[in-house]
Amino acid sequence: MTFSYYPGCTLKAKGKDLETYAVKSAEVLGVTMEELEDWQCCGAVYPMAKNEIATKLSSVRALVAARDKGQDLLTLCSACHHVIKRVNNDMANDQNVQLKANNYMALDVPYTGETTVIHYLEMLRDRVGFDNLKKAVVNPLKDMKIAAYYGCLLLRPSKAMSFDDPENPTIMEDFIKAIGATPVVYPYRNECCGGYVAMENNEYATQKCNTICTSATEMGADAIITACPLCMYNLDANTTENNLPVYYFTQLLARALGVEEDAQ
Amino acid sequence: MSHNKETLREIVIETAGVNPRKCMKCGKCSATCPAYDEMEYHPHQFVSMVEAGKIEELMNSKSIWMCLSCFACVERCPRGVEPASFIEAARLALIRQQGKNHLKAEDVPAKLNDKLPGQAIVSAFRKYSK
Amino acid sequence: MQRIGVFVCWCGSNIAGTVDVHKVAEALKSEPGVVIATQYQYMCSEAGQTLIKDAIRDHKLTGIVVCSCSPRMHEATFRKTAAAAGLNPYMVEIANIREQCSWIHKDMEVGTEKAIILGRAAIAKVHLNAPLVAGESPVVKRALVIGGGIAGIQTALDIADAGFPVDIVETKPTIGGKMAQIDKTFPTLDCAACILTPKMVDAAQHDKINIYAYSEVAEVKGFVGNFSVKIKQKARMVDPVKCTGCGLCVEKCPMKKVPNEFNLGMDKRSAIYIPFAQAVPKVATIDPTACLKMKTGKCGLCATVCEAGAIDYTQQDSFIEEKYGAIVVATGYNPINLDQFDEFAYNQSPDVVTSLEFERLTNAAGPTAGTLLRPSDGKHPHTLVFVQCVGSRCDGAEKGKSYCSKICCMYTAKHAMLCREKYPDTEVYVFYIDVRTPGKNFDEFYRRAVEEYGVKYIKGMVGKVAPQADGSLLVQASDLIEGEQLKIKADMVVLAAAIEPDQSARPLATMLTASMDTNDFFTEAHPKLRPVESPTAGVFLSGCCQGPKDIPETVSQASGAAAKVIGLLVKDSLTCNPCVAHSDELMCNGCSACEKVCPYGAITYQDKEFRMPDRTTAIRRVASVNPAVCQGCGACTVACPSGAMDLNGFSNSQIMAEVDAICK
Amino acid sequence: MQVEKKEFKPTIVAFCCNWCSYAGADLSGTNRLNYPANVKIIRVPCSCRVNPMFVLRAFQRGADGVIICGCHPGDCHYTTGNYYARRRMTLLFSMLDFLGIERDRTRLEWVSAAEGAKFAKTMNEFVEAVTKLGENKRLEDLRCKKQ
Amino acid sequence: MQEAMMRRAKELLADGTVNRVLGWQKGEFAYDHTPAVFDSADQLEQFVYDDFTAANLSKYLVKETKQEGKILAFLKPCDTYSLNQLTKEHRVNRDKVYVVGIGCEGKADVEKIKALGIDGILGIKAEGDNFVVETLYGNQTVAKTDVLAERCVVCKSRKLMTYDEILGEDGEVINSNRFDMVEKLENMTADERFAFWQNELSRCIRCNACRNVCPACTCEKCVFDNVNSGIANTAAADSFEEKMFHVIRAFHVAGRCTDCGECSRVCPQGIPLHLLNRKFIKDINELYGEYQAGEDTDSKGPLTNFTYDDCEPSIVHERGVE
Repeated sequence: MTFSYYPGCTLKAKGKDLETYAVKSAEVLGVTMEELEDWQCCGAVYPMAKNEIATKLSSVRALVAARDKGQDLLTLCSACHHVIKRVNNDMANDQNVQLKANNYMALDVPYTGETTVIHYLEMLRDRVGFDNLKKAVVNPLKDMKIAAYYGCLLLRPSKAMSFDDPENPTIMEDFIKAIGATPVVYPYRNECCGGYVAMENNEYATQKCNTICTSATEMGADAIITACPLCMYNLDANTTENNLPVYYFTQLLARALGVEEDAQ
Repeated sequence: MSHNKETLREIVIETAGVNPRKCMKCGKCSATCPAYDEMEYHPHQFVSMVEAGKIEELMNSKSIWMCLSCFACVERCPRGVEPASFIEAARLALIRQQGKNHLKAEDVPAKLNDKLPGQAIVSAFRKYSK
Repeated sequence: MQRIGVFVCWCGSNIAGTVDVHKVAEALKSEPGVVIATQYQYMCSEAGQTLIKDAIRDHKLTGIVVCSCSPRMHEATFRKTAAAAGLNPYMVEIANIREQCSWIHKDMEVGTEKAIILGRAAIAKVHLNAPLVAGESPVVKRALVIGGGIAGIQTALDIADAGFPVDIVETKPTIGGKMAQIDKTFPTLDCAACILTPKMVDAAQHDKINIYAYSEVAEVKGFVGNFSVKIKQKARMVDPVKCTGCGLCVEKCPMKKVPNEFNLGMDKRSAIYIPFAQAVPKVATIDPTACLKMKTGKCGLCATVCEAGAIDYTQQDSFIEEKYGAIVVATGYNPINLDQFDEFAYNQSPDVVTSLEFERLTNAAGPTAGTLLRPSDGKHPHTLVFVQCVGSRCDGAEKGKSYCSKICCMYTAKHAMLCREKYPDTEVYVFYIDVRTPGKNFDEFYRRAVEEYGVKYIKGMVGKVAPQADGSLLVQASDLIEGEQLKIKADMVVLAAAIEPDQSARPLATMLTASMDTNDFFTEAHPKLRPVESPTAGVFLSGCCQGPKDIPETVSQASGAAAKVIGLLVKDSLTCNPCVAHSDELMCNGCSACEKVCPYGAITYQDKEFRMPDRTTAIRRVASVNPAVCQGCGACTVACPSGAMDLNGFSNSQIMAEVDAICK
Repeated sequence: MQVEKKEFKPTIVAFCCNWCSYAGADLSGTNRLNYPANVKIIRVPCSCRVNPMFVLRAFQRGADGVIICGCHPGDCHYTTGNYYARRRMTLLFSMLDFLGIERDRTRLEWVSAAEGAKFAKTMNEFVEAVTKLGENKRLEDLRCKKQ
Repeated sequence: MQEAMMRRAKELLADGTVNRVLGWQKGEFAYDHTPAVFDSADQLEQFVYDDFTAANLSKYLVKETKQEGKILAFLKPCDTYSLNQLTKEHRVNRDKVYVVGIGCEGKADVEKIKALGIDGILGIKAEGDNFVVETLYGNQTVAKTDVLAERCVVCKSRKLMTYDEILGEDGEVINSNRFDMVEKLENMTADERFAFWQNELSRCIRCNACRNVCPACTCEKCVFDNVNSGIANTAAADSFEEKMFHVIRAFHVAGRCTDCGECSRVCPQGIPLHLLNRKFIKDINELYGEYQAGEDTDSKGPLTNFTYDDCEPSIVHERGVE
């Protein structure tokens, strides 16, 4: 199984761990992640305005590159996944965006949203299969009670993301079960961590994260996992009550597959 | 550059790409909004104010910097109205003007810390500046 | 050549004021075929009609043209006049020289000229008229009611009381429908069972009513007055004649872990079951998906204990064929599935319930014997939050229903009020977008909930329900009046889920060729004037299958539908409108274009053998119109490229003759 | 030789459905609302009964304008007839336009039984528009090329 | 190709799959191949197929499928659209046809060849982008683009819509510019359009060839031949039919016409009749959504269908040029 892989800026810097564990684990699972050449930053937020084209072009470039390689485009960071997936929807459905982007980029073959954008978690669920993942686990994390933190970007808007039930998702819980741990369901797993507003207003993020971590703690969790470097930052650095250890889901994946050490 | 009230309203509606008249004023967006308490105008008011043409007020409100773009209002709106799209459109109507950037490059170093991921800086820039 | 008489009416001065009636009569006298043209002050009067009758006899007229007021006014009168004189009533044409001539033109010359042209057009048409005989089709004096809820029961009782036999087909093992699950009814707070169950018994004991419970309509053929219906009786594995409903089998059945659908899965029943104590028919049914004997072959306890020997594990589905003159659809509704609205945590907490579930939780025959207890821990709830419009009024969000479900405002007021009445220690919130209470004593009822019972109505919506570690539900909502975002710690949340037509409705509509709207509600023949009839003749609508309704409205419609059915069944035969389409088989291509545009399903096809001009025979597919079903709109005549399809009374050649006369 | 120019009075054929528009026409009479006498109404059960052949026939026989009136969409006595009529007439009118026939010679209007005033107004407008166009020559001439 | 088709036809006759073969045989000239039914291997020696073979055979199946036994029909992509439409309208019993779909790269228009001054035509062969025309005076090579039939130049599809087997290569649906001419007319003024059509239609001699060849015109009795229809051409006194024939014909096939182009191909006066049909197709596509008659055998045609929010006829005023 080979995918075109879009890492995104943060995964090459502060969010490096998210990637290293992912790549290592993928190897174990027989998945090859071919990093796109010359990818550009996706912009981290999806430009909602109907009249924004330029800010969508870096995503289109990545999508075209994957199409030209005949591969599905694998993402890892929630924000990149959100942006690229939604731009891809626009390229498939919004004639205005489609026309302008194609005109601007002057491609040999116009791009109309042919590429499948798939998140690492979706790849585990739909391509590898959680059952197969379970079989590959050598070090089941039996004693861990893990709260999955989805955040906003993977789930919403569900019409565009079609990732999971936006209000009652199960993919990360199923993942947690597959690596041998116990999932803890709590109501704030899909509520915002404070996002980029933390730049200006740390307290605001703190308030959000405290609610999240308190809820997870009360429900009996002893760790939180996430797929987003910004969520990681807020949950880790901006939480003041009921702090829980926060992991990238890929780190625990690597741990369960017995390659955590190798990745370092 | 300034537009008259009606033009501004049209620009915002066009930028948002959603129809404020679809709103049935149920208030579910405001019920759902995690930033509600930080806002002066709340998501449902964004919709009715856009419809009423009160764009200047929205542009001058701190609410536009408080929206987290978490899409909870978009997801849960029973009418497909997308209040977040109006908030974004009002914000753009402001920062697309000369010198109206909310976040300036020179302010950034002070906000950095060793854990802050690049994603936060890029996101904030995209949301707050043009 | 026709012998045509022309009769020009003065209508006092109404026509004669601006139309020179003498000149009109004179001019029309010279039209081909016209043997007499005359005028009279009031053609519709006794004397005027006598004049026409005499002329028909004296001049051996084969067709008449009356130049008078609108045919909408007196066409029927003059047709009767013609018939009385022995002329086929469809040999009468009216030239409308009052509403469409004398009343709109002031100039005598202009009016007269136009009246002459209109007269000519009518003469041209009558030349091509053919005597039409209204066909008759016999009426089978038996009605079928599909659905045994309150709508179906009421319709059946009314029809049966008028003396006509009625069959009720109900898919569930018992009749009663949703009303049987409801605790109390608004705005009077009568106990639903107290008013429903006597009706169920009446239906069961009525000598004109026959109930096919646990049955489905499998096939419908025929048309108004003469439907032929195949009914599938699903195998109960219990002989309904022998079963006494003693319930011993239910008691002894070892498989007691089946979710009880009557209580919406909130408790368990056994594999052999009687849905509820007042079930009609009170006969046990074996659930083959749960029964150990059916699944493993081992058990058979019920057969052992049944003294009546009613248990029969070998029973098969059986089919009954019956003829009916009329069919009433009363398939009812269901609350929608709430999977797409899990911000309300319906799938995440047992303490988030639908309103129908709440009915069961407050019903004495329900899973908690009528004491309001939280499903999760059986504790008494103190704070309850009701959320209205869950899945209703959604448009543009690709989920839910675009319509208002109509009944939720009132039942929510009822629930909230009863809650406060029975448990004064509770705090009850209702989140609403609008409170809609059009109905007798409805708004008063809602106000009572607020004013007397202290139910806290909050204008706003719930955005999220978060189940907490301590078992409570944190309800995050907006209060639009106060301009606040509220966080209420509740013990239970009750969702007023939108209602939708039962899933059996669509396939049934196909079988009946009855039309439906995009929401799968049956369409009425006319939204204002024929609200209990389907556009398909002989098919009537009762209850929520036509649109959301409360009980009083459902019962009114049920009785309305019954009255329409009775009106049909008292006739021995139906006189058909003879102005219907007919297909010239020699020209028909069998292409189905006409069938596709017919709103009544009046056109069918058959392969027929024809002698060809070259003396060979050929099998051809040709259309035929059922004159009892056709309403004469003519859509088919234009869809037909070969011109094989034509319309009696408005034929292609007749209309073109009128065109020619006008444009001459 | 100088011929005195006579005022042109177009011949107009109006097809009206029995249930709405014909009743609307009656109502405009009942209310004494004027419209030109050149309009002659042909009663049909439903607008869907109007065959494009009838329209063409009228033109061929010398009509200068043809108008079809039916129940408003959603109000058809036969529930769906006017929807078919709408498609058929749209295509027919478009074709006549394509052949170079003046657009204002054809019209379809929804007139309910209560809209007597609308009926009169529609007819007045239509007659005015057709009068402006003058005699209908083109359909007559379509196959006869002037030398 | 011809050999392969003949061989296959013989095989299918021999193994009893079919008892007749619908194909083409030589007409008076080398380029006018006429449809023919063959019922033996011997007869099949007369079978022809080359780049002049243009006739759409589907219409013949209306009659042929009423006969005993199954018939083999060689159908080009165009023809398969017609067959599907006829199947949908129950005019053809599809079960009684064995369709051998044949790939098509476009047919030559003999008039265009003649216009290049080529005479004494004996045959034709495609070679790459050219046709080699055999003549009494030797071979002549002409560019395909110069002599392709008009309908092939704007071919909408080379994909076979229905078949039991394929000889040659199946093609693809083409995003063609077939509406260009219609659009050009739409953009003319009404006067120009009128002049255009008057010029074209005045040449009509009412030979009925267009109707007789049209695979959508399969009425048991055409309204124009039916004395009771009120519009039949009974006497010269009634010029109605003369004037309106083409409009009514186009309307009768609207939503059913597959745009096979046979009407224009057979018109002895060279009237571009297909433009009338294509105008309806274009209108239908634009107003009611893309619809291609003959693409399937069960969808509802646009004129036997509607939506609640269809446009009003006044849209004619809003579009195009006055």
